[in-house]
Amino acid sequence: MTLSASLLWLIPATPLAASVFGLFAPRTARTLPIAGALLGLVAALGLSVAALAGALVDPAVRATSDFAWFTFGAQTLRLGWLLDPLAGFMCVLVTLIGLLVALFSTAYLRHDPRIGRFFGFLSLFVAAMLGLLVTNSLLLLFICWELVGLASYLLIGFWYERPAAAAAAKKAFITTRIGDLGFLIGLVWLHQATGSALFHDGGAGALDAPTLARLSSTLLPGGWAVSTAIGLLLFVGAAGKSGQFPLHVWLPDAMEGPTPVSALIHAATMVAAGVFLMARVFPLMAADQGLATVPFHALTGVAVIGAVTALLGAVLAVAQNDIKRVLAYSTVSQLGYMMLAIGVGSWVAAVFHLITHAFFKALLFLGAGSVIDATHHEQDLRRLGGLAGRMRVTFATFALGTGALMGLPFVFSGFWSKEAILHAAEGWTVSHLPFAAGLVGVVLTAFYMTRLVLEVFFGKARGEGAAHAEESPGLMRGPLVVLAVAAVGLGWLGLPNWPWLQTRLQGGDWPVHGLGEGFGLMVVSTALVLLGIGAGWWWYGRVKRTDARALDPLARSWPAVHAALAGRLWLDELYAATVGRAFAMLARVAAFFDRWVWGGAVEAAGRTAETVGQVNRAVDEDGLNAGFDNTSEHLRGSGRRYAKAQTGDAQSYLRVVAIGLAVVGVLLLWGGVR
Amino acid sequence: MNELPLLSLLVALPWFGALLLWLWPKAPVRGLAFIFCASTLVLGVIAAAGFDPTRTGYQWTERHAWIPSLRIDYHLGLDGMSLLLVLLTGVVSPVALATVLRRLESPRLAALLFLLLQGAALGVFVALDFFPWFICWEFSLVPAFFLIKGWGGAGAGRAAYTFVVTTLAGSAGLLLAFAALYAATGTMNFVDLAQLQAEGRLPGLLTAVGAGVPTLAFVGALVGLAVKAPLFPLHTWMPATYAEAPPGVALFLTAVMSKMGVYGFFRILWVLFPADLRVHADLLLLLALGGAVLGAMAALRQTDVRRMLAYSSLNHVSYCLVALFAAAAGVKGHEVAVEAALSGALVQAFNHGLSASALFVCAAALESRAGGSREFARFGGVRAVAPVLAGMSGVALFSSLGLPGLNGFVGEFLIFRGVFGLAPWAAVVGTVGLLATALFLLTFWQRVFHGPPAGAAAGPFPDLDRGEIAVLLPLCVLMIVLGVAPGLITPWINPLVTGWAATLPMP
Amino acid sequence: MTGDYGALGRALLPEGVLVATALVVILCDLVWGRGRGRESRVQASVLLGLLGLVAACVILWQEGVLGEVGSGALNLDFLAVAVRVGVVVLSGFSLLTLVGGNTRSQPAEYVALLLFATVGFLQMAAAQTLLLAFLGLELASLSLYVLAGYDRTRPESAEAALKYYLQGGVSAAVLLFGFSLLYGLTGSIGFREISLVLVSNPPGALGAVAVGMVLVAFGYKVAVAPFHLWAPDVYQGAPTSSAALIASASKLAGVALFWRLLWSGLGPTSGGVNLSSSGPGGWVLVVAVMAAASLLLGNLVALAQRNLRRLLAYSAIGHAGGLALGLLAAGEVGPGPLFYYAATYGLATVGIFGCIALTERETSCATLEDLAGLWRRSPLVAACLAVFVLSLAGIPPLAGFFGKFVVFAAALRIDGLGHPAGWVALLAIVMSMVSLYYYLIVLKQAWLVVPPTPPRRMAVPLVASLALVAAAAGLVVLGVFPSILLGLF
Amino acid sequence: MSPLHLCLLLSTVLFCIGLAAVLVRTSAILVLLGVELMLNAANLNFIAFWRYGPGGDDTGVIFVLFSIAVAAAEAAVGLALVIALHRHRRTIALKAANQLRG
Repeated sequence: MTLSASLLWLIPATPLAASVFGLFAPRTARTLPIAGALLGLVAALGLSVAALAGALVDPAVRATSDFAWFTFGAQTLRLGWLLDPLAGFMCVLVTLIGLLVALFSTAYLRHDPRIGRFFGFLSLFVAAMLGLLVTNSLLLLFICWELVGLASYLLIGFWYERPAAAAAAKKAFITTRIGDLGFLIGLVWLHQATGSALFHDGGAGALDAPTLARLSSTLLPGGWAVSTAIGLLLFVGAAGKSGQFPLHVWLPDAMEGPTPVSALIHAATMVAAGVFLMARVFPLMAADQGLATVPFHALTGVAVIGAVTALLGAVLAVAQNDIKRVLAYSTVSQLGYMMLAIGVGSWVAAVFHLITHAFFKALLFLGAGSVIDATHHEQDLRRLGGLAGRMRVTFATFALGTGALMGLPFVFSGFWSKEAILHAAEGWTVSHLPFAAGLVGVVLTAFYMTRLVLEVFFGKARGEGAAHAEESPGLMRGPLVVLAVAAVGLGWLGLPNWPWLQTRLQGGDWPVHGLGEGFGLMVVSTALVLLGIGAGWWWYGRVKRTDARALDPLARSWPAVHAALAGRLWLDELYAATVGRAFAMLARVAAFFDRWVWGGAVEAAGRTAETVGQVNRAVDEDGLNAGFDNTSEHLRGSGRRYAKAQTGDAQSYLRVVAIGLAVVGVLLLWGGVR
Repeated sequence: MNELPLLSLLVALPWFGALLLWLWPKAPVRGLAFIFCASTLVLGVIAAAGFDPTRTGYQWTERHAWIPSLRIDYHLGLDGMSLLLVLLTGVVSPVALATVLRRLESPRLAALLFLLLQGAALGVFVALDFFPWFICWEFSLVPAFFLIKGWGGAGAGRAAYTFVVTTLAGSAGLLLAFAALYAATGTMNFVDLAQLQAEGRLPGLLTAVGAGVPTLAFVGALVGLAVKAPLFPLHTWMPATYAEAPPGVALFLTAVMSKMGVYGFFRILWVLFPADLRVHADLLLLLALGGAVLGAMAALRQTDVRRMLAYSSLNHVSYCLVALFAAAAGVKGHEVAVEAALSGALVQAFNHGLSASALFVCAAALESRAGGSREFARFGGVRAVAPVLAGMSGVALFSSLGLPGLNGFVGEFLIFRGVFGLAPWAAVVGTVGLLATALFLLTFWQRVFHGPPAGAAAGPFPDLDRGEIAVLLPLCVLMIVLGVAPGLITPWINPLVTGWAATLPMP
Repeated sequence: MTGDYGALGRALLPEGVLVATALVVILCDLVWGRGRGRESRVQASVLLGLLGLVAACVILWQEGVLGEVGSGALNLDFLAVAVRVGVVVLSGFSLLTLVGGNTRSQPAEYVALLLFATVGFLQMAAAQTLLLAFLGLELASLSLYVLAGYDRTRPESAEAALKYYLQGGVSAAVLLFGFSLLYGLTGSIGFREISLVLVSNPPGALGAVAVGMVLVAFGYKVAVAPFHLWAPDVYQGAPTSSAALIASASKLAGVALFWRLLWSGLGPTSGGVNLSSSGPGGWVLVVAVMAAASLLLGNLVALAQRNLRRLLAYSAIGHAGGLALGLLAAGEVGPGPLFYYAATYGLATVGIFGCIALTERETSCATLEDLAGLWRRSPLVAACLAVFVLSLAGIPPLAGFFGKFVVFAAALRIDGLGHPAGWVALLAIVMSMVSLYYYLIVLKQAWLVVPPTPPRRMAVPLVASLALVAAAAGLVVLGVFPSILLGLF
Repeated sequence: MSPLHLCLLLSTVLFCIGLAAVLVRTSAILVLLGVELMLNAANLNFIAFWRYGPGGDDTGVIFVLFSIAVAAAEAAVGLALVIALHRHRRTIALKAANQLRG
């Protein structure tokens, strides 16, 4: 069974209907909204699978179905639906993960009185994301894009009584909106330049070849192609949603939402939207590559930002103590990898990694959720520990997810998708710095994930919650297991010598390599992963933390280092004094930048706005209004002064008359009466 | 055309209601007032049903000689823009009236004044001769003044004076402009003047009166309209007035009366002075942008709900004007952008009316539960105790900040689409305003609705009652419906906008 | 002097009726009123006076336009008839304020004097020779002096009358001297003949002096700055109905007289409507200066007033500037706008004085604060007051708005800003905005301010309330359908 | 100097004397007299112009007759008002009439 393009709207419509149902259901009803949401997701999953099946019949064919939205002046604004393998795969991904997260949530939020509301928002989130995936119009994409933002705002701030949650929700919305403004400008520019809001429109759409040729050959005053400018503007939007440097600041804070929401945001919906957008408009991004004179391509910018983000996220993840924050920075880093892949020209690799990452990151977050739930909302990894024995399923699945995220060779999905990215970066002719950044990131990833696993699951329980933790209920374990299977197995869909997924996504041929061609790289990256694991084990594995208050080895400051020197091996101290301090410094500087410079920049922008507002208010209230009052008062004052001149003396009146007569006579004589 | 004097009825019925209230002391005030107030919506819908959207020009016209010696006519007519604003008035007026009369012990005088105000606003939207138009324009101030002064807050006296005097000072400019036009052409009929302008004779006739007269007339009309709209920096009467007026009146001021200014910009400046508008477009664009950006920035600093909403209104109305001025400077080859900008301005005018109304109703609800206090600091965690209020203000708020799917986005998209094609820098600067809007609206939302219940919300804080829901629900539904299907209203203005874009003298 | 005495008699029939009525009023009071209460004497006198005025009005209406009669001494053209009707109506309203107002002694003489003054106004409206103009002016003035000082109990009344009289006397003497010079220069006293001579023989310095003297009298009569000084004192000191008469009918008649004198008599010395071609000079410039001074001074000083009547007086000075502007414009577009302005202004002013008269029956009505809570005391009076004040303020759709509008438009129409009138029109528009401030203060007191002590309801006689409503309705109707008056010209 | 000029000179002087009296004398009666002087200066003009001027008929004389009557009436009214002032203020100095002002 396949789904025709004209029925694609059903995919987002089913969760949307569930959402409306959930939001308007009586406050007291708990099961109805949940059932509605699950039903909607199952239906959407079925429809998505059907759509994917249809798309895979002939991956090179794009099915579109357009409709008129409204008419302004003489122009009709047309929107539409589009089905290709990219959309199909993404739909299945989103609905599947959405369904698993929803199942997990039924258990995770079982005590929350507003659980019905939660499922309403969740359905809205998924619906908006699905709409974004299957649209054939940048405008409709933008609309869904903003609705994704709204839903994430509502979900991050779900526990709105907590000021931190409310603030985090606002921060997420505002930061992503900064990017959205770039998107909006790019959108109107594209519409202005092409006259169409559609991607594919029989040659007239924005992504059709004739249009692209025109866009890339129209040069702006600076020597850039119009397509470069529009592409970069769209990338600003994508950077906001996908947490790219320097707009990544909202992502870690978004942890204030319920943990299933974090899983959804970090895996399938919110942050995936930016990468998906870049993949969708990739022809536009790449359109200027043909012009050798242009000094700076749109994709170059994407690659640079992606590399910086990949590295930064990984570095920052090292210094975090909140289990969810480590994962959050890890997401930032992985999204950087995806952008890096797009920047170096391999959007297929990016989407491949997006898909695998979605599963293992959802797995990790839900695993973290399971831990948090079991330990009565304990998120500080210094106060966890020793859970491996108590939560066997959670530990096992979490470990599999960790392996996938690190990219342990051959078995785990993350290995293959990361290999694809690194392979593409290696072949990029412009610069090798992104490739190098990617390699460093691999080490760091392995390092911080090792630390995380060691701190959370090994050693002894260092807090009340961890000491009495029990395995989570079945409704939570089930999704974990399903996700773990996917985290391991999905990589096999895109092996270098059997690139099934790549071929389908590309909609055409994909170069098939023997395993041997990239073998050198695989060896290197495996070595790097092992290096990271080793380093992690070196710091955290050898001597298990026993006290929650004990200083983190990496954050040790000077006196601590001296004290350690006195009683430890010289080699240990050397490591601590050089690599350890450098790491700590790096992490601290990065944290400082994150906290003060970029957070500060946001803060400063707010302050500036406030100052301007203050000045404006001062001008309003003390300047213009006072001016009005002063003028009135001045007028009245002059009136009063004049009124005083009317003394009431009859004779002075007569004198005025005489003077008046004289003046009138003089005026007349001067003018000369004719 | 139809024999039924629909437009006369439209204007006269609220006034008749006021008369009835005055003459009939024992009248059931609320019922009577609402019937006559709602007549606008009924007649507006009838007019819309009989409106042929494919034709340009005016429909439902009525023209009778009024003062033959001065060639002044009683001339009413409806085009798409008028229709849009009449419908807006029809929707908003009952909302405003309900808010005004809420919890009022002796509602008679207030209802009477409000009906007068409503009729005057309608007159402005349908009159096609300057004389009746100006009568309604000015007359609207009288009931507004008394409503603000009589039922407003502590500082209402000063606010009402500032409002009336500033607006009247602006009206002097309008009067001057039309005195000059009349001196030059011997007519004050909008249609006739537009005809003269279309034939290219108007500037010559004006210059014949005196060298500086064309500029004088343009500046006069500009100032008069700019105060009403308001255009930065002539907005300074606004924050205090919106803050001190009774909520229902502030609602009507921002939803309908500010649209009188926007309407005037289109009906008068755009049609009669396109050349002057083009010459000064850059400066005006800068001012409008100033309103959009600084308005939002200023709103960020406010701690008073209604002052914040006032600046928010400045921000939104300024976008209409940004679009208008950008379109005025349009160049050949950008007709689509001009159409987008103009459509956007009109759609935005309508949508802002809806969302601003809803926000003011919510502000009124908050105020009434906090003993009249409007400070953010007096609230906190309202969402927990009054979820319905929170939900509905959420819809209005997100509509106001231009969330797609709600009505506010459509106008903003069209405006940015148009302005970007005509003056890209303005669009880029304008986005700062969008960002600041989101920032202050969410800040307001966070401080008042989120967090643990505090301030007034810590005490007994009832959720919306049935009356308030009945007022807000239609607005919320309209916001969603028009966000999803803006095609419900755009067909009315399309021929108009296309015509404007086609006749614009573009170099 | 030969002429059609029949026509002359018919032309003067209204005057005759009024004089006869005056005599009847006095006689009736002597015979019938002896021993009766003041109230009934007042009512009888007012009733009789009103009957006379109505009769005069009917006669005027029926006679219609008679053209020139008495060998050109009187010109009963359209304007004259309109002004005469207007004057009679305004006198009637002034008379009616007596009903509501404080009853004073010897009402019959008061009514008779008022009727005599009206006769003077009627003459002024039609006079076309210097002699009749002077006589009409003096007849009216002498009656008004007495009316202003009629209240013997209040020293302010006497003082106001004396000031009014002194300035009037000096102005009359100056006017007469100017007339004598005109007579000497042209050898005739008919406006038209004077005009003919002036066209062929441009007057020299002596002519300038003569014109200047005429302007002084004009300034006095219409209260244009700098000859306005009497006005605030008289408005404040004179009995209410006298002040009403002085502010309304007297002004209308004066405007009509000086329109005729200045344009059809001294038109050649105007300096031309088009200054750009003939250079500056002539009385048009002087009147423009006077108008500007009036507008500025009247409106600004009014801002500072706390006394209601003085506020009205200064606002009247501001309006006199508008009237002077209308006078200038009348050379180009005819007297229609001027007449409309003067008549509707008069109606609104009479109305306000009517409200004042009703209010001061029970409490004093001197300062603005005395109006506090009028809305509660009598909604009807407060509503009518709002109409009158808003009309003066020029708020559409009331007649005052349209009066300003036509005058300003006409002034701009002369030559745009190429003519001083254009600039004065600009100033007038600005000043009309300033004026709003104090007009709104009046309304604020009446409508919004809550008085310290709870007010009692005011008893309003039926006749007075009818008169008020009629005046207010007139302003609304004339504002909405200005063609009723403007269409006549 | 022709008789007309002499007459005009005389009348101008009279007018000026009258005006001066009006402007400087403090007694209300004397101010009234000044006004009368001014009126009569104008009357003198009429007579002079009638006698020596270009006019052909008797209008000048007629005018004077009327104006004398008017002047008389004016004087009467004026005196009455002065008496009224005296009744309230016990003085006929014009300075006494200065209660209304502002």
